[in-house]
Amino acid sequence: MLKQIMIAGFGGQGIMSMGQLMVYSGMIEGKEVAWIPSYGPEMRGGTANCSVSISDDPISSPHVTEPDILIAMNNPSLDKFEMSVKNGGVIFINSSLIDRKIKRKDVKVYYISANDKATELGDVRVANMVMLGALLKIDKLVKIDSIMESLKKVLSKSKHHLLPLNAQALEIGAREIGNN
Amino acid sequence: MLKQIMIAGFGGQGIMSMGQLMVYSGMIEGKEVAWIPSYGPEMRGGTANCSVSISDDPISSPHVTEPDILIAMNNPSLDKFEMSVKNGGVIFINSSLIDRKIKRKDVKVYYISANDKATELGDVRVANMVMLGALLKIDKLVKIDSIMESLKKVLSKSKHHLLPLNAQALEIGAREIGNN
Amino acid sequence: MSKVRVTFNEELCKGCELCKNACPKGIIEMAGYINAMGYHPAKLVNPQECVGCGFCALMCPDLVIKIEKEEIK
Amino acid sequence: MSKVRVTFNEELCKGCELCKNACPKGIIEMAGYINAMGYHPAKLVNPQECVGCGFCALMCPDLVIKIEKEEIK
Amino acid sequence: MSKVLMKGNEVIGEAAIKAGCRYFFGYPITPQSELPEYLSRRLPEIGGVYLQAESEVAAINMVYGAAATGVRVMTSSSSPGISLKQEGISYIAGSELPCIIVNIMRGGPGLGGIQPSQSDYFQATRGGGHGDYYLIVLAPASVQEIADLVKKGFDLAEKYRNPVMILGDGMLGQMMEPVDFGVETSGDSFDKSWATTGKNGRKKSNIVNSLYLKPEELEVHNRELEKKYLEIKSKETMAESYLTKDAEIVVAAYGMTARIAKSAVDMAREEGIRAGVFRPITLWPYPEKELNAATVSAKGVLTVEMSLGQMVEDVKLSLNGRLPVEFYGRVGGMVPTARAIFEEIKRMSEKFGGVK
Amino acid sequence: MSKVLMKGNEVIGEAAIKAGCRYFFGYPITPQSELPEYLSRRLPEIGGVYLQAESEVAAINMVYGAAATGVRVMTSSSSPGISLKQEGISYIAGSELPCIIVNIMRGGPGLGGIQPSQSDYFQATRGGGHGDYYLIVLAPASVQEIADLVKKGFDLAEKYRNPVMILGDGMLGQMMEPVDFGVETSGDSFDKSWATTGKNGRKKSNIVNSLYLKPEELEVHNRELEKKYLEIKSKETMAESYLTKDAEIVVAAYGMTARIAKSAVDMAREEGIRAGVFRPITLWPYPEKELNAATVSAKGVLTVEMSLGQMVEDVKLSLNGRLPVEFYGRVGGMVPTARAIFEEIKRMSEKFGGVK
Amino acid sequence: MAVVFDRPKSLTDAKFHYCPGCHHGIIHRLVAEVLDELGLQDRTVGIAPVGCAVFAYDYFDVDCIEAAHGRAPAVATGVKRTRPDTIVFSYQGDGDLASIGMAEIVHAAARSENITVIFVNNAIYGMTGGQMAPTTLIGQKTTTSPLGRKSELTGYPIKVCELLATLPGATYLARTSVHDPKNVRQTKEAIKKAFQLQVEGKGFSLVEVLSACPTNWHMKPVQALDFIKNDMMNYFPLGQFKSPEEAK
Amino acid sequence: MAVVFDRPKSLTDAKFHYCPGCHHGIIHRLVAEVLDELGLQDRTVGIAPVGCAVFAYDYFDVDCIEAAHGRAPAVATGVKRTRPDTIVFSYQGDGDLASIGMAEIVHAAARSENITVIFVNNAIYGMTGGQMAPTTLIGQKTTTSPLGRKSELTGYPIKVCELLATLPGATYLARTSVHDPKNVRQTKEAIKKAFQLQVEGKGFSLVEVLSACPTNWHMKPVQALDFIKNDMMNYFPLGQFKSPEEAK
Ligand SMILES: Cc1ncc(C[n+]2csc(CCOP(=O)(O)OP(=O)(O)O)c2C)c(N)n1
Ligand SMILES: Cc1ncc(C[n+]2csc(CCOP(=O)(O)OP(=O)(O)O)c2C)c(N)n1
Ligand code: SF4
Ligand code: SF4
Ligand code: SF4
Ligand code: SF4
Ligand code: SF4
Ligand code: SF4
Ligand SMILES: [Mg+2]
Ligand SMILES: [Mg+2]
Repeated sequence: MLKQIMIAGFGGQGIMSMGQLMVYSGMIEGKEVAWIPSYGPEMRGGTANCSVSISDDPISSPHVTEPDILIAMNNPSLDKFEMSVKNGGVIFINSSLIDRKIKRKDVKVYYISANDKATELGDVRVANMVMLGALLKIDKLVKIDSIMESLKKVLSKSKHHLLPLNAQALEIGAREIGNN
Repeated sequence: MLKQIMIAGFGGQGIMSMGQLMVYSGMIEGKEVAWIPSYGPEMRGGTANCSVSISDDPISSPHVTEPDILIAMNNPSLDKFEMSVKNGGVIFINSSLIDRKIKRKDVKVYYISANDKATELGDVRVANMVMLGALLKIDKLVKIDSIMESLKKVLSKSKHHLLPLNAQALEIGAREIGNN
Repeated sequence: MSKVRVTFNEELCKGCELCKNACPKGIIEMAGYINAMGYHPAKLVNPQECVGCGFCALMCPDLVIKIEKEEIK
Repeated sequence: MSKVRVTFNEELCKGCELCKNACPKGIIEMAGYINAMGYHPAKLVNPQECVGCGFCALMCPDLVIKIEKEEIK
Repeated sequence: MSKVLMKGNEVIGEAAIKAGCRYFFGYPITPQSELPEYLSRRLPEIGGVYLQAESEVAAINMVYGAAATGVRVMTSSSSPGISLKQEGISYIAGSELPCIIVNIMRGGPGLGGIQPSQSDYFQATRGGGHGDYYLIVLAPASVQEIADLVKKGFDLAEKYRNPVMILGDGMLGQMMEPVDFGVETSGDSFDKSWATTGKNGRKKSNIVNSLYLKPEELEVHNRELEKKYLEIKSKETMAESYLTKDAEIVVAAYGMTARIAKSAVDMAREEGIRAGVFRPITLWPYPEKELNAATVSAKGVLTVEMSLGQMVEDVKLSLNGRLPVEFYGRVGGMVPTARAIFEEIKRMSEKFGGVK
Repeated sequence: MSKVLMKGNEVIGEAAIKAGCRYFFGYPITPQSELPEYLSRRLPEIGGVYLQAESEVAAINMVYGAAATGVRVMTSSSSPGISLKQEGISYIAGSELPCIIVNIMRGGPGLGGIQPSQSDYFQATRGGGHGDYYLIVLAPASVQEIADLVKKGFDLAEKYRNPVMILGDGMLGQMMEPVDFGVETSGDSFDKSWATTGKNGRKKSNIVNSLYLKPEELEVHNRELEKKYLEIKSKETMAESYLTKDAEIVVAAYGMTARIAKSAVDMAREEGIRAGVFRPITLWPYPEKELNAATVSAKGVLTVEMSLGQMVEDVKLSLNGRLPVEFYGRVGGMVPTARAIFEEIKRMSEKFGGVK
Repeated sequence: MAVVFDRPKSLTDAKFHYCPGCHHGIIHRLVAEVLDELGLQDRTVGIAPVGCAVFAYDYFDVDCIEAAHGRAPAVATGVKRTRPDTIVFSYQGDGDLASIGMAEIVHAAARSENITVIFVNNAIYGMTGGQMAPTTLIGQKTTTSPLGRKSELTGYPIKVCELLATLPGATYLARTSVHDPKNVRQTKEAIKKAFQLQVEGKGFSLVEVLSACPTNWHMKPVQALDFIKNDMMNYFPLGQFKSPEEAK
Repeated sequence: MAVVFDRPKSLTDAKFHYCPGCHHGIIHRLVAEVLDELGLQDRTVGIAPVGCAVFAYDYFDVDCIEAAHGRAPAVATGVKRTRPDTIVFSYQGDGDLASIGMAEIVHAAARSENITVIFVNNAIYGMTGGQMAPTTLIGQKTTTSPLGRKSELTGYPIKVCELLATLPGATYLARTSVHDPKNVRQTKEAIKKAFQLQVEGKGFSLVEVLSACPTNWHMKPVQALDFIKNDMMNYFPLGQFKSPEEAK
């Protein structure tokens, strides 16, 4: 089955690496994967998004316009992509930065205060991992183990001390689902 | 009627201006005219030719490949163009520089020792006018008067003293036809 | 010393700290909050100490700073 | 003075007269006839006066000139 | 005005002047150097500017700057030089500026040769530069037509705010024929309120630009260009048909080649072969309707070019399979002879023609 | 070798290395800068040379010089930069040198935008430069295919001594997918006796040149090029057909657009519409036969491009009026959605399709 | 209270898109102030480059033309030659001017085009993400000189003012910096002199401004000031390299 | 008898196509003599320009590449970077090098490409029939400056050696002339030094040779020598502008 995920937020929120970790993990698990970044027209700062496709079969189009899952890390992202999610899809909302509820009724939604949780963990930069943890709790797209393995490959040796922090963030994210 | 003339020789023999004088004259007489130069592949020196079309009606193609008349001012020109002349056409040969007779039997030919005659007149550079005189004796393409009028326009004022010399050369050329 | 007023258009500020770095009186600080662009804007902490040198404005790349002076008759 | 022979490959000559102009002995002249390219080629008029300076050859753009010298044992 | 005898290249220059063009930026290249040389004499006489740029790249960008100020401006070159101008041409098209670009084609590819050719047809009509744009491409076949089309070219350029290319071959550029320049004109009647000449009290500044970072905006811009191109396509095609009414074999050719084709058709007619010539004058937009009209009685179309076969694609696209299309071409500076074209006509007439 | 996850742009670089390419000359431009950046790290590690040229013009001429010495060499750019290379490309083609030129297309014309586009199709396939020449144009649709085609591209370039263009869009260049580079190769098996590396005892000097001042000689050269192009046309076309066997509506698209078209076709099939995708992999030579084979059961062809309609001409030329050809395009960096294409398919199927 | 410092009127209201601490903003302001002070806004045509300053046409409230990468001097020539009464300036980065546009700047100077060039030298390609520029310092790390620029491979940085100073046509050439208030003032003076000379018809003027790109230098903006002062100014000395007093 | 002067073996037997008295022939010969004397013929790759010397590939008996107009330094770079053991020289005219090819020559010098450039400055576009070059003297009549070059319109002639001398990468720069035997000898020495430095891996070398174009100067060849001596040398002083002793 093909699953397509749209991840969107500010530049600097780790949008791109969240997507890359997912496809990396998918690949480790022998799945077909694709990742496409898209930077806003602003050259500096501004918004960014990436789309992820994970599938058991070869992927026709990796260009995601009707995602199964949306991870919205900030307000403009939700505004931009809310309506594009497939009927019956799932939206994960970073409620630390997004102050509104979604309008649609035909999708499932989870509100995760990712920034707050990450700050509690001592590093706001793992907010993306919190979201990822939440997502993987709901949809077993890839295994947490694969994510950790991917992280190990993606992070340079000198940053391996951050692995436990990331693991924690994933866990916290998963736990947050319970609060929804 | 359309008449097409090919004039060929060394660069420096006044090939181009001979052709230009003819089309200029034709234009004065209200005819349709065209002149196309062609320089050899050599950048410096080498051979040059131009083609002239004079007609009472609009000229379809001014690109002359089967001339009615050929003026060959040197050996390579004759070699190159002899066979292209139309069946029944005319060839004028500068016998001062061309040491052979033509091979074809189906064309009319006139041998004019243009360089010698011009040298006799005191300026080898009017050899082209000698040839032109000969040609116009045979084919009344344009009037001698038109040629002289054209010359007046083409030559800068400071060179108008050369007009009588040119007139003489035209005359001598015409006379040379008698010797053929 | 003439009376000066230095004002910051916080919404334009990108928090680069060039003004702060340039101020000879050390009276520019970065705010704790962030503006709409997500930056901590610069602000004056002790306006009365300002000598009106204009260094802050000269260095600001984003035209955040406006300086007014009391006209001396 | 060593014995020299200066020879001109006339068929290459373009009659530019640079050799003639350069010859300190003034012994290069242009021929009355023309070569296949239509130029009056340069030639030596008083070969015995040649000092073998090679100026003619140095200036010739068309490699017309060859210079040989008697080897001095 | 009466007729004068001039070279094609010089006529481009004089016709530009007669059309009110006072600015020329170029770089020398055979076989079109008579044009810049002519203008280097003429323009200063009438208060204009002739400037030899450091390169074709600089020249086209000077044209871009000059055109932005709303004046009539021209540049010219030959094949390799036109290749160098492609980025600039794309900018001019993208920014919707009017100007005339002359290409007097020579043999290619690479350094090639300096003899006449028509092998830049694709480059001229399909946009050798990047992005979706078209030049209006005019292909004169006589010195008189050069004069007419240069004038017309400036008007079209300003009417549509689109660069216009005059496409000729070296033979046309070097040829002398009588020419009548007609009345002088200028571009004064065209709206130039968009020109960047300083605000001079205007409230909003004028901006000449082709950058639209937001894809939504760039698409809007592209669609506007598309609309313009469609309008040009529907309104501005030009072509000449010669003896095509009853022709079984129609020769499609442009520029000088078309005139040679006429001679070939004359030969064919003498032998009783019903042949005609279709000569597109606008190469873009291609006169598709005119070609179809000129071939109603045709059994086959012979495309003749001084190339390995480029316009033949437009002929095929226009006919869309309705008629067999064959090709005859000479290249590298070789010019097809009327006789050779006649032989092709004869061959095709035997292959496709009806009983005589 | 096992699969690795990489960006398309970087894969171009690594695949070139795997194919034995050790030389790269380029100039930065979005959206392909990852490629030169990657090679600026990688090439020095393996004794190769990465050189940032002063411009695209210089870069292509460095490639010309490097290719003349018989090595595998590559350059890359995006639309405006490719326009600047046109003169150099024409020289390389005219001098018959092998090399790879990458164009990761962005929106145009002019400065345009930096988002994906396919609007340099004409430029790539019709020769944006002057003269009669063709590039072999390869259009990968996945990161894996990039790796395969870059390798294949070097071989084709050397086999035919002809420049090869890899044509992709910005999306393909930025996309990450797993890739397997396969075995390493090199160009050692190809004859390089023509290369200018110093005579080294050779009797005759080698000359790399595209100048033939005599038209007779240039024509011979052009005819030889023509022969080569005909051979490439007959032997080297590549295409993929997806569900075309029974398709009534065939979508013709290349590169990323073809993959989106596949999704659209999947949607159509779900609704019982017999649709398929024809994806040319070589854009020049255009897989004409393959297209005709893929459309035997078709009632109509829909061409989809990120342009105002360029490849659609090749589709029409290939079908020569046999089938109705329609066009759907998005431009300026906008990417057609599978749904929109699906709607077009549906519309066409209603218009042309048989009873379901 | 009288406003003694505020947005110059030759700038529009548009917010700069530049990164925090990017000096393009300072330099834009200085140019606009000069246009205000010399009263030139209404007759000025600006030529925007391809580089981070590509949107200069959105910021300067004067007629503007967006030039192709490196070709601004040619575009400026086209404008000035057809409209000699306009005041024409190009605004160019170091990649734009010293790399791809080298021929155009040299020839504009050689012809002594009566234009003013604002040359923003930040020793890097800002817009495209930090590749090496012809002015990148030896040892400086960029995305295409990942181990630092090596002179053996790519030579030494080009000193544009010194190079152009060999041309009689270059009327005024100055290199300045904006790393502190004093130098900002001097930069403004240089820019003012350049425009003044153009107004007087004196020919080609260029002001090279050493400028920070904190983003691609991977430095905090304040730290970037030190890089200018210690590293850039060491290789690129400030000063006037040509002035009309000595010219021709 | 021993041959003391004859055709160098690095030239083919082909007859030059140059006009009578054109100095290209002299300069070709000198380059060939140097290649002979340094024993480089077998490892040399020559880059021919677009200009009257376009057929250089027919005359030099070494491997040759015909470059696009002005791009010879880029082509030479491509060759040298891939085959560092070859000796690479470009042979370029003043239109080729100083006009359209300005960016390429400046950057090849800036990078200190280890190549040798023979720069034939005849103050005119020879091949295309005598148009103005960037080195055309003030007052000189050409087909595109029919009333003589005017500095107000087109600036002053560019002094290439002086311009390149501002670049640390330019190892050796010399301007010579071939208007008399003494200067012919000096030109040869300069060319020899340039190649020698390349052999030693010292980087970029260029010899600018003032050269006559009798045809487009509309002078007899002998008269053209005077034009070089009196007019050209007056504006373009001969000499060494950079040499490795002082470089870097
Ligand atoms: C012909 C062309 N080549 C390359 C590019 C890509 N490009 C855009 S900006 C830029 C360099 C910008 O650097 P610089 O001029 O130093 O300006 P900065 O961004 O540093 O201010 C490049 C290479 C382009 N747009 N067009
Ligand atoms: C791109 C391009 N532009 C222009 C030309 C035409 N062209 C050929 S040679 C030449 C100038 C030659 O002058 P120079 O370099 O001084 O050499 P010279 O003939 O004087 O030795 C020009 C402009 C060309 N072939 N290609
Ligand atoms: S005007 Fe001077 S003293 Fe006042 S805040 Fe600004 S920098 Fe500080
Ligand atoms: S210099 Fe300007 S932008 Fe930077 S912190 Fe100060 S006020 Fe804000
Ligand atoms: S070698 Fe000297 S003296 Fe002898 S002919 Fe030549 S120039 Fe005259
Ligand atoms: S220099 Fe050479 S070409 Fe000239 S006249 Fe003397 S021998 Fe002949
Ligand atoms: S990338 Fe550099 S030059 Fe560009 S806006 Fe940011 S700091 Fe300024
Ligand atoms: S035109 Fe000038 S440079 Fe060219 S061959 Fe003749 S004299 Fe020499
Ligand atoms: Mg920069
Ligand atoms: Mg020259």
